[in-house]
Amino acid sequence: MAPAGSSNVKLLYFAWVREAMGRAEEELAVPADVATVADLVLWLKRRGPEYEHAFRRPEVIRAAIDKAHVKPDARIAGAREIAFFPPVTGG
Amino acid sequence: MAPAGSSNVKLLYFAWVREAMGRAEEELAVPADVATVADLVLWLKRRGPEYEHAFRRPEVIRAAIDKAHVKPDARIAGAREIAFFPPVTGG
Amino acid sequence: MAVRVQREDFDLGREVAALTAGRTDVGAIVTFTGTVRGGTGAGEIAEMTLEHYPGMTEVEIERVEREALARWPLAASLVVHRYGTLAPGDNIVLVVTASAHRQAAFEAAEFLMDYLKTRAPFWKKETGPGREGSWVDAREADEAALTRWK
Amino acid sequence: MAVRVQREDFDLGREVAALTAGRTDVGAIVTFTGTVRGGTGAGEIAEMTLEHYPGMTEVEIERVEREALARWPLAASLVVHRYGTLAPGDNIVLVVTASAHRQAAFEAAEFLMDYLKTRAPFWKKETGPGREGSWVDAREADEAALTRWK
Repeated sequence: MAPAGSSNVKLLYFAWVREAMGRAEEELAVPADVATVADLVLWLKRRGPEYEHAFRRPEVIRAAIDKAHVKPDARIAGAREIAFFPPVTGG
Repeated sequence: MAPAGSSNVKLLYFAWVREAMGRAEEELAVPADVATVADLVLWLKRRGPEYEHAFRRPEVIRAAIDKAHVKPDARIAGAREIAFFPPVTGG
Repeated sequence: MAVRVQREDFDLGREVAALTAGRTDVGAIVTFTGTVRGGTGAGEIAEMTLEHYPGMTEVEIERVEREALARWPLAASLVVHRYGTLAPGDNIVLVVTASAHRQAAFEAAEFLMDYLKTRAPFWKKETGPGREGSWVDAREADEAALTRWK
Repeated sequence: MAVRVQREDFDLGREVAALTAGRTDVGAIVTFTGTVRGGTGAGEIAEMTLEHYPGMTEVEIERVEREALARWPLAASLVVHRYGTLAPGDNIVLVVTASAHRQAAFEAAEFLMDYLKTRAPFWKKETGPGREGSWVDAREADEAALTRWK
């Protein structure tokens, strides 16, 4: 159970974001006042050195909420899964 | 041997030009005053009903001299092989 | 760079494999396969016969292929065009272009097809069930497509 | 319309044959195959590893494929994208589009590739002889390519 006023969200990391984090995923209780993807990045950066390292250049990190691309101003309320990754390079 | 003042040219016909002519090729002695492809078409049209039929709409007939596309004003002097055909429809 | 004009069918997978075998400078391979459509209703096609001008066909396609090689950095290219009598669903033409990057491969393949359609001396005659063969008219759209390469 | 994300290789000829078998409404089939380039000099590549976001990958590619079907009259389409560790010359991605006419098939294939490159969640890591793996940077040209479809 998430603490009161927070929600549990599954976070996924890919490519060099994953390498900088040292893990591919985790579940975190995110406070209710963390409203957008940009807010979440700021909140994560304060959690420890691996976060600070992984998110040191937020402008080159992309995000997806529940498997759909989103912009930094996207609201995260209700999100089950939020992914962070570099610009894609497939194809 | 071509008569004096004329040259032997191999003429080739394709697609509906060939069908209208009733033959795929022939060798003709073309008088020296037949200078261009357009002149040749006019000269051919006077040779008989199959020519008149095949060349009744010269604007939709294309020509090649020695296996290269040419315009109606192309000069035919020195040509070994002249082909007449409809606009191409391959590919 | 290769051109083949042939009566026999071609095998897409085998042609591409042969063209790119052992090549590690290629990052993008585009193929175009043209096939005989069956048509519908009064336009139904039983068979299609492709006539061509032996000798000129190869020369014209080679000319177009050289032009493509001059315009785009191609690692390899291939054009195979069939003639003879074909049935709906049969292959007519194959164009393969290989390059380091996709844009060159795509553009060169389109260029080759646009020029093949308007320069290679082939003529199609279609026969339907219960109707005589008729020569396919050239499409104005094919001639118009050339303007983008000027 | 089909999407597959897989570790295994694909066979170009077999995929196209399966997609177009028995179809007589198809006159034009375009394929794009993306392969691993070997690089040269200091950029020489020993292997390339493709990471992806399982679940999102399929959803994103299907979204792009639906968009292509809404824009062009396609008779059939297929996207296959590999993940895992690949060597120079190996296949990465296959796009196949089939239509009655060539312009739709070409444009839809280019559209699919442009969007795959910028939307499908794949990341490439290259390893060279004697150097550590490095993540491939996104190309600005890929993002710029999208503007033509707006």
